[in-house]
Amino acid sequence: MSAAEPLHYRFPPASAYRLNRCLFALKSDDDFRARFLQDARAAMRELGLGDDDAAAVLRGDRDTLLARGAHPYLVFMADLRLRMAREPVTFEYF
Amino acid sequence: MSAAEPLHYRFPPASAYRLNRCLFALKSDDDFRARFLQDARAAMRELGLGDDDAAAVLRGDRDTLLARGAHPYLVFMADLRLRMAREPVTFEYF
Amino acid sequence: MLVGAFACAHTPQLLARPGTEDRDLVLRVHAAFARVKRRLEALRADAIAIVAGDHVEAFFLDSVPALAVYVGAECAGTFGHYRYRFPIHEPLARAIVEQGVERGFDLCYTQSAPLDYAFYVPLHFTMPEPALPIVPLHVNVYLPPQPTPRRCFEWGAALGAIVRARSERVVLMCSGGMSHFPGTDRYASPEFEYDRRLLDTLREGRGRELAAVTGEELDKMGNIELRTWAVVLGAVGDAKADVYCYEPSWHHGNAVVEWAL
Amino acid sequence: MLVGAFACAHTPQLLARPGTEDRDLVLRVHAAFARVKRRLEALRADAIAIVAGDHVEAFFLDSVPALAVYVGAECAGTFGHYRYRFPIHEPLARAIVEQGVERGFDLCYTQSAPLDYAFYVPLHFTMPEPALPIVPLHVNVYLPPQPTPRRCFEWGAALGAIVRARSERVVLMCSGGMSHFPGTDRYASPEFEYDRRLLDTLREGRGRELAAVTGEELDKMGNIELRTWAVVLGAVGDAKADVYCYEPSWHHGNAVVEWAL
Ligand SMILES: [Fe+3]
Ligand SMILES: [Fe+3]
Repeated sequence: MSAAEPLHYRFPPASAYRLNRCLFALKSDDDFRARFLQDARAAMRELGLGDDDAAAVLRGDRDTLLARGAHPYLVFMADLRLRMAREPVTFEYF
Repeated sequence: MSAAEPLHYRFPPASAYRLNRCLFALKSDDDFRARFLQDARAAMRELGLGDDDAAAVLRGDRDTLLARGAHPYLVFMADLRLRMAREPVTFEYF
Repeated sequence: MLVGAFACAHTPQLLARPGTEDRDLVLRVHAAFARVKRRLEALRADAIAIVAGDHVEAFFLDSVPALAVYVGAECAGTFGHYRYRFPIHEPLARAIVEQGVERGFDLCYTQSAPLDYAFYVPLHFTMPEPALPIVPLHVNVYLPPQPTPRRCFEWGAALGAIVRARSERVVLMCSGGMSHFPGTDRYASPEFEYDRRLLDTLREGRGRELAAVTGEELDKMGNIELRTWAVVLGAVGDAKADVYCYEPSWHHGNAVVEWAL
Repeated sequence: MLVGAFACAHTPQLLARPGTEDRDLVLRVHAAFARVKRRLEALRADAIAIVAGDHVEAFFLDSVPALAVYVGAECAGTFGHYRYRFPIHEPLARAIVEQGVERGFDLCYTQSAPLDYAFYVPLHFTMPEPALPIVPLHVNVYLPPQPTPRRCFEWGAALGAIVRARSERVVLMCSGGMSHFPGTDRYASPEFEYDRRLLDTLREGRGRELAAVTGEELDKMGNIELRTWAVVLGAVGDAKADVYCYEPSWHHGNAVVEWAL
């Protein structure tokens, strides 16, 4: 009955809950993202991230984050929103 | 296919969302309950309660609350937790 | 492996023991719980999968799942001065949610939610020593529309099949009931006769009759929480119930039951 | 009454129109959306029931429902400088959740959750004037384990029956797809041939074949969001698809489809 492990989007393990919570907040919580841009370590402490997870978020390397159980879509969007916040992009070219 | 309306526990209408949110917070959120006991109106404003809902919560009349769409269990527990906070009860008699 | 199946009352007064309660009645329910605890030790269980109805604690109206599985690393809840913290049997929890979804059950899952008293009151009294990891399984009982008793029974049948195919020794426990009406003007007059008739049915191994009961009947009889019993009944099929106790207090029909597997 | 059925791409770049996109391609998709808008006006619809897969916006890992119904008074979402706010068709939403649960679907409901872009991107372009109330219907697509395509199809069949028995003129719209792989190293290479073959199947009215596809295949093909299409296909049965457009961008197969009811 059990399904084969999917290739791209996998069950986020419970051990990665806080890491995914942080990526989710970077994606969807404007206030958290602002605090993170001010002081990333303090923001991550708010969410109780462990040192290894915090280092992985700071480094921003996708493969490391995925290996720790991060969800690919959250990694992608957290990174996009951080980049947009750092250098605002022009939208609606046409 | 549709079920008959139950006697005791009914679907909480969307119009009562904020009212039920307030009762839920009184039941389960110790910080909110403390703020409510300090200044009930200010606490209810936090949750965006309308005047009629706020008046019903202050009055604490079950029938009025139920008529406004409050869930009976939330009314019961919000009242119990407020009473317990106002006059702490001794537990574990035996 | 499914090695045991139990139903346990979770009336918070059993734990809080306020002056409103009949001391002897409460102690008789405690004694029944102690019997469950000894049985769990004798059964050498590896995990307890506990089916309970949330009292609007883990889930508010922002998300009301009909059926949910807790697949976090651990879960916690607070009751007065008690602080509960239970490790989750993650491989079992994950197998239940994955295989349940694959079998066509529209399960919600959560990796973090406060644990309701419906879970920790029975576990307070029945957790064997050394303690076991658990898998909290939610059934919506308080926020209509709730799943039908038939659907709960079907979910239990699937759950039983999933658990039987596992190598762990798993105990299923349902929490709740029997008749009570918190928050309504029926609070002080439960339907004890309804409870007693149902217990007779269960003693005879006719638990599947509960699947045919309507949600309206459960609501009318103060037995919305019997949905959690329907899940366990789906898993145990026609097994006969051994009723450890049925203690009608002024507000609750307190039952403790084991099914002979 | 079920008066119309559509599928709409929801690629956020269609709305944001950054410099990375092919302007002519985007404008062709906009033209297809404008056609949907005119059809919705011609159909004199009373409500849009929109089936979409949340992009971990309304629901995080605290509560991951397989299937959910939004039954609040209104719902809102924000995208850049856009502020969306849609009234909910409450009687329809409530009928769907109540009758859906009664029919054995383990629906979650919510009265308050942020609205994901999968809902408001298609509505931005297709909402008729005057605007219609909506019913947001969630299908878990991004957080495994997701409901099987077969279960989505079955839910759509039940949804279609519920909607057909209503007096309102209801349009069903699914949002999503086609092939795309956000967050993976396949982002720049979707499976356009898979999409084109599926569209051929749908043109021939063989949509129920999607129910037999596995979740693993959808994941492999970048088409996890086709679960929302499976819901609408369950409702429309063997109706033939009129493909308004299929526009493969560097990251998405953008399709706009109407089913001839
Ligand atoms: Fe209870
Ligand atoms: Fe998408």
